Amino acid sequence: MSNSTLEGGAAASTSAATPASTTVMSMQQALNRALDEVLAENPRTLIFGEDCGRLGGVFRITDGLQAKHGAQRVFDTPLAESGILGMSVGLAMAGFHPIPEVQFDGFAYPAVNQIVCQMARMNYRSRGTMPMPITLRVPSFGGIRAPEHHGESLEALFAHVPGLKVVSPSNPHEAYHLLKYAATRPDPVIFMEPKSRYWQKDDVDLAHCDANDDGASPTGAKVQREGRHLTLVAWGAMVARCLQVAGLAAEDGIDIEVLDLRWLKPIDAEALAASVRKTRRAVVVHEAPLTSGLGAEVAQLITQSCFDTLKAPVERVTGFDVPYPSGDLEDEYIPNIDRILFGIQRVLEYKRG
Amino acid sequence: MSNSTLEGGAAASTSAATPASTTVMSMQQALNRALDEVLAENPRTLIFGEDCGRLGGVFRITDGLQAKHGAQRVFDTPLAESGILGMSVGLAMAGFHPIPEVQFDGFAYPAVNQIVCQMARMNYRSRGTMPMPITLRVPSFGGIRAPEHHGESLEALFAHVPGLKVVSPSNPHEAYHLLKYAATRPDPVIFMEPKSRYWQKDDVDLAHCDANDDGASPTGAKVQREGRHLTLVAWGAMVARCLQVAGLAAEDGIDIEVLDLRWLKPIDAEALAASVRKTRRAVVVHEAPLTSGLGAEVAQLITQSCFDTLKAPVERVTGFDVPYPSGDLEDEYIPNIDRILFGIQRVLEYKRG
Amino acid sequence: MDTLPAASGEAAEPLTPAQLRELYSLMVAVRHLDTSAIAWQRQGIIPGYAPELGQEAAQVGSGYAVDTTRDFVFPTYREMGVARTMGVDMVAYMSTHKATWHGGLYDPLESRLAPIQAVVAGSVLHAVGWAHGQTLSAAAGTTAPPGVALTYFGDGASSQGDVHEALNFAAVLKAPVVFFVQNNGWAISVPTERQVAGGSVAARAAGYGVPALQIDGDDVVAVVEATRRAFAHARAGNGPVLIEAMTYRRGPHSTSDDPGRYRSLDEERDAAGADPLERFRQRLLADGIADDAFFAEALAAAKAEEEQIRAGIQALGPRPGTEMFDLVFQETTPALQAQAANWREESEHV
Amino acid sequence: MDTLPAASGEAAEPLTPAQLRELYSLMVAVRHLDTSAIAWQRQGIIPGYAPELGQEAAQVGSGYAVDTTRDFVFPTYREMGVARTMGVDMVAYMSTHKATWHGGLYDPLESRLAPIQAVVAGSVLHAVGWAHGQTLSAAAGTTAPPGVALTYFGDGASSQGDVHEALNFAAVLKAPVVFFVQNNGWAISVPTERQVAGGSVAARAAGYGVPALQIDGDDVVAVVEATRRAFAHARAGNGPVLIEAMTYRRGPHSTSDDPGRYRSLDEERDAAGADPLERFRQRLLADGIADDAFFAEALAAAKAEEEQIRAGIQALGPRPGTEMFDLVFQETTPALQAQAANWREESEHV
Ligand SMILES: Cc1ncc(C[n+]2csc(CCOP(=O)(O)OP(=O)(O)O)c2C)c(N)n1
Ligand SMILES: Cc1ncc(C[n+]2csc(CCOP(=O)(O)OP(=O)(O)O)c2C)c(N)n1
Ligand SMILES: [Mg+2]
Ligand SMILES: [Mg+2]
Repeated sequence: MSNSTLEGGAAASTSAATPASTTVMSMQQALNRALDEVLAENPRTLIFGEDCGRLGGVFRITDGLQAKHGAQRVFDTPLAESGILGMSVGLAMAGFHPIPEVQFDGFAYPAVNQIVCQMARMNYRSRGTMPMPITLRVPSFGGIRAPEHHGESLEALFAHVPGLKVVSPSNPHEAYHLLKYAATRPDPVIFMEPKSRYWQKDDVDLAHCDANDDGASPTGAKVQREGRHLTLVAWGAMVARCLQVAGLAAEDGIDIEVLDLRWLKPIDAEALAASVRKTRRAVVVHEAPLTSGLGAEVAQLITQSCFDTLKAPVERVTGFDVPYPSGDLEDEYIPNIDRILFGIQRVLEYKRG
Repeated sequence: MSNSTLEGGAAASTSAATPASTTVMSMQQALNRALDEVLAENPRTLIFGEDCGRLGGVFRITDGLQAKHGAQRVFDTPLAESGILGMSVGLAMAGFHPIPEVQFDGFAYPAVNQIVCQMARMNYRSRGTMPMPITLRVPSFGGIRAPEHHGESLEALFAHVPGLKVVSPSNPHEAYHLLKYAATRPDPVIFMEPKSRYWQKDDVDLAHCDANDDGASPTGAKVQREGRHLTLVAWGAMVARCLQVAGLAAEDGIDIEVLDLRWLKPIDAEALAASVRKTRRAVVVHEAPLTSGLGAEVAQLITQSCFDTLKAPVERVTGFDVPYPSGDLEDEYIPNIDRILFGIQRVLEYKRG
Repeated sequence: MDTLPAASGEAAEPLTPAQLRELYSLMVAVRHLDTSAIAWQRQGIIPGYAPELGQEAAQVGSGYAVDTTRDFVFPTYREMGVARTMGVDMVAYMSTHKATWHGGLYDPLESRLAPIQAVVAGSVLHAVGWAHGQTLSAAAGTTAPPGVALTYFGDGASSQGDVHEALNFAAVLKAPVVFFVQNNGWAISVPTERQVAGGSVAARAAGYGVPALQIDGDDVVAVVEATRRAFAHARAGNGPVLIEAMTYRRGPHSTSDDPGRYRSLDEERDAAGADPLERFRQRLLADGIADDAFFAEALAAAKAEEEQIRAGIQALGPRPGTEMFDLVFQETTPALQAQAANWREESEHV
Repeated sequence: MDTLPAASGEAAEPLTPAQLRELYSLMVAVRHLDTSAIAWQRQGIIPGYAPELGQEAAQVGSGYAVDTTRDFVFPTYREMGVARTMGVDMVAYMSTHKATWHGGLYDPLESRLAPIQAVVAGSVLHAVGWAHGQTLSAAAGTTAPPGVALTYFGDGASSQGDVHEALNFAAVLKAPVVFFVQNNGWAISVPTERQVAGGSVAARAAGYGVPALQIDGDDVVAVVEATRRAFAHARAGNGPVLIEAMTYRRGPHSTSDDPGRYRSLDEERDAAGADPLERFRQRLLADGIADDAFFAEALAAAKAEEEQIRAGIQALGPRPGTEMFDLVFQETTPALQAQAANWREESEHV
């Protein structure tokens, strides 16, 4: 049996009869498998970063890949993130598809210049003659009592940068399909892995990315639980938490829809509109600080499309405008079940005037 | 006579009788004067960066300051932005108040690691024992047909970073007062100078930062033109453009309020609410790309506080989600008068259902 | 300084008289186009330009060593002379200074010249990545013999962390990269002695186990020879080489710069030394390789060429605004398409 | 390698027997606390730890040269031995590993130790800025004689661009900085030979005109002497010095690392060499400076100390959540106050 029930219910769209192609894996295993397959399928793909080779990465996402695919295709670099990204740009100019890793979210900052000014812009600058098929893996978000700079949420920064696409999986199934998809795109994709979910096991249907949707690409958002009273919008590790909240709310007769945004750029505005047109209430949840976070964009997209039917302003339940705190305080910082329930309550009880 | 009429009307709050302390200056002169005074008043202040010394900066903002205050206090650094910001952090740890410059917006990216992980966080990390009174000047935004990376808008990035404050002046008067204020704060402030406005002259009241408001600090937003029908929210170079638009709209009997946000972090949510509670319609204008731009935050703040009286969803008229283009296309990219008027029209004509 | 093993084979062969004359013609063409571009800016034909006056020997000499069938070049914003030497379409190249398109309109893949780069030190790491790609392809049997990456940067750029990371990556990976530093004495207003601690960028290479040459960058023959040696070394699988070409920025940093604020005309004259073009002319004359008729012919050709390029630049219209949207991605997005549609409606009125 | 002029004066004086015994006591205290911290992690007292097993000589020896009345030290995440040597409150120091507060609870100004730093190479530039501040203050007559900044980083960190920028800035500014590299052979799983091109971080210094020493980092006396020489040089206004202390990370990178995946026990034994603590013990014995009774006493003191620190750590409660908000700025903001109020209501229910 899968772990997903522990997290408050399986995804709505995968809750049908389990197909034969389904297997239980952790997200770490799903990502590792996706990379293994991508390496096998495309000889131009390369994996590199700090400790990605022999060690298999500090989270073991690249475990065994060097042994299997060779030290030319899976290798360690010196400890310099700008170097890793700058080198990725050069390899892409030479026709390769680099899949670099920065070891932790907070260590993407030294590479921001190469990411923003080079990787995101080379296709444009070169007028489409030098595409940048780079899949940048970033173990992201908090929740593991790690040292400073190991629990950051950079999606708002990345989503604001023209030329980047940004995606974050919420469970092993999404992780497998989204990474396989991202790593075959001709454009740069920032792949934000929720590190607190790496070891959670769940069903992965290797053959179908979306149930009842054979051969479709994992683009756009995905309803992970259907509901009628309110839409919770989340991504990464917050999806599982929102599913938990929805489970609890259901006990009180509140029927919550959980929309897994998946793609943080481009955002699936249609899916947001479709869900909230139905529920007429929305709360967006993220770990990143409130101000200028991606929740503002999501809220504004919803407001734009659903203004006339919205029953209350979209609520944001997010991290605070404070540096990500040390382990002892991280449960105070990351949106917890209580705070999400308070947000839901504010929306449900909103009265005009 | 001041130039401000060319830009569609003087600021509402400074349009009263001109006090004796008022003089006409360009923004470049106002900034230069503010720096000169700050250096004279506080011996712990230091100015440095690329070409800040003898040359006086590529925009001459630091012109003459080295000659006057000495090469110990106003000096050139080697060409490395991470170095400039990292050094600023160390100088602040030693009790100085650095006022570094990065030469252009796009060259702040190499310093993002030092800005986000160090400058913004040292006060927190050190539990308040090592304040970071650093005033980082960043010539910002587009509009001058400059080379690539010389026309970027980084406010959404900075405003999202806990521990930073962010401000942008819209005219010489604001430039003088906001810089003098920022450069006396004990916290890090990113000071975004609208380079397309450097050479525009206008009235500066050196003695009063806000009219009828003796001795007040230039915190919060400021109504630069009062109006009843709709609020235009802008900052930096877009304020002058919005004043122009308001002037044009007035000819059609549309009475537009122009709110100069000034502080992009913290945002003056009260001023937004007060203005839109009155006008019940809002358009936010910025040069930065749309997605995850600061306009989303502004729109969401307005929606939160004015949901029950808003007549239409807040509109955003912004740059597109494309890399800042070359000179020939920049008028297509930066919100122009037409596009702002279209945005206003959409709001005015909005019909529910 | 010269820590590179002596050259042998092709790389050691002296330049023929025809090649020497070709180098001169290239230098004249570059000089003429460069000084003309400043005039264009004054006349309002282009909004700005970064002249390379005085750096013709360094640029033509190094560009001359490139094999455009397999090598790849990573310029900054000041390598007009390199581009011209490599045979890049100069209208397409100059279009970046007309503010037509950031990076220029030439096809980088065809011309083997990466798009023009405004971030100081920005492309140095790209060269390392591209070069390591050649190593990987060669190992996989895809390409042989491998191409070499030639990356340019200035004395000022040498202060950037990316240069250090690039040198270290290249040396660890033994990547076929030639780091070509034009030490022209200035980074806008900051002279080398307050920029480059220790005084020499070439001296940095030893710390990475990378061979380096510090050369007279105003001697075009010396530049060709050094660059050929470096290419041969890198192509043979021996890893990167750094060349520091000592030269002088005789003009302003760019058309909006005013060098009078930070250096006097006397200082300029003393530090600049002899004009590299005139030096080369004297040498060709003395060696009997070219005569005044040849020089006159070269100048006339340069003038004709400049006129053509100017006409091309003047004829260049703005790019269609749709390119802003169409060239962001290989696979566009619904949000971007919506924005493009909105733009067409409001700005194109279609 | 030693390109630093010979020491004279105080810096050249040999260590007294009492000082040698003090160094030994410090090393034992550090060794015992370090190995205990790993045990604490296994017992669930702290969530993680980065041991410095094998680096005691490098850390104690360098920290011993610091004058805490005027110098300032910029650590990474692995300088527990430096902190202990400087007399930093070790409960406050260890609190960062208890996940109480990022950077630790000690007062950096009082202890002269900057907060613990997790960004590799992050604080190297801070040292340069702080040191340049000393130069400025000395010139202004505010402080004399000036303090020296001592900044630590690893072989892995040496690859970061910030280290290059720091060396260049320090050398251009002649800032009183001692760059102390602990080359412990590894950056997590990557050995020095695939990290540091050319093989030596000390060799990089020459490229900046910076004197450097490569020393046996496992010989505590050599480390003290080298660091004192470097301090004297910097303090005298001669600019920065780089010391590369060759040592070995005998343990895992951190308590969540598994070195068995990238090095064998045999390799470890061969490369690690003799244990620096045991080496020093033998030397003190051979020189008749200490005896077994002294060693036993030192160990007993270390054990007592560890027990106190452990008790302190176990007694350490979480910080009040309000500190999240209160310590962001010197001057708080309305938005932050509103968030704090919201947090109190929803999480504290007040
Ligand atoms: C990262 C970055 N910072 C700052 C600038 C602004 N800038 C443009 S050119 C220049 C000086 C460059 O000097 P150098 O590398 O010696 O090259 P040169 O201009 O002499 O050819 C500066 C500071 C830039 N383009 N990129
Ligand atoms: C900028 C940055 N990138 C990556 C990391 C992750 N990381 C932590 S320690 C480490 C290895 C550091 O090696 P070294 O500098 O030799 O120091 P040591 O751990 O050996 O003391 C890495 C990669 C980091 N902390 N900071
Ligand atoms: Mg130069
Ligand atoms: Mg190490």
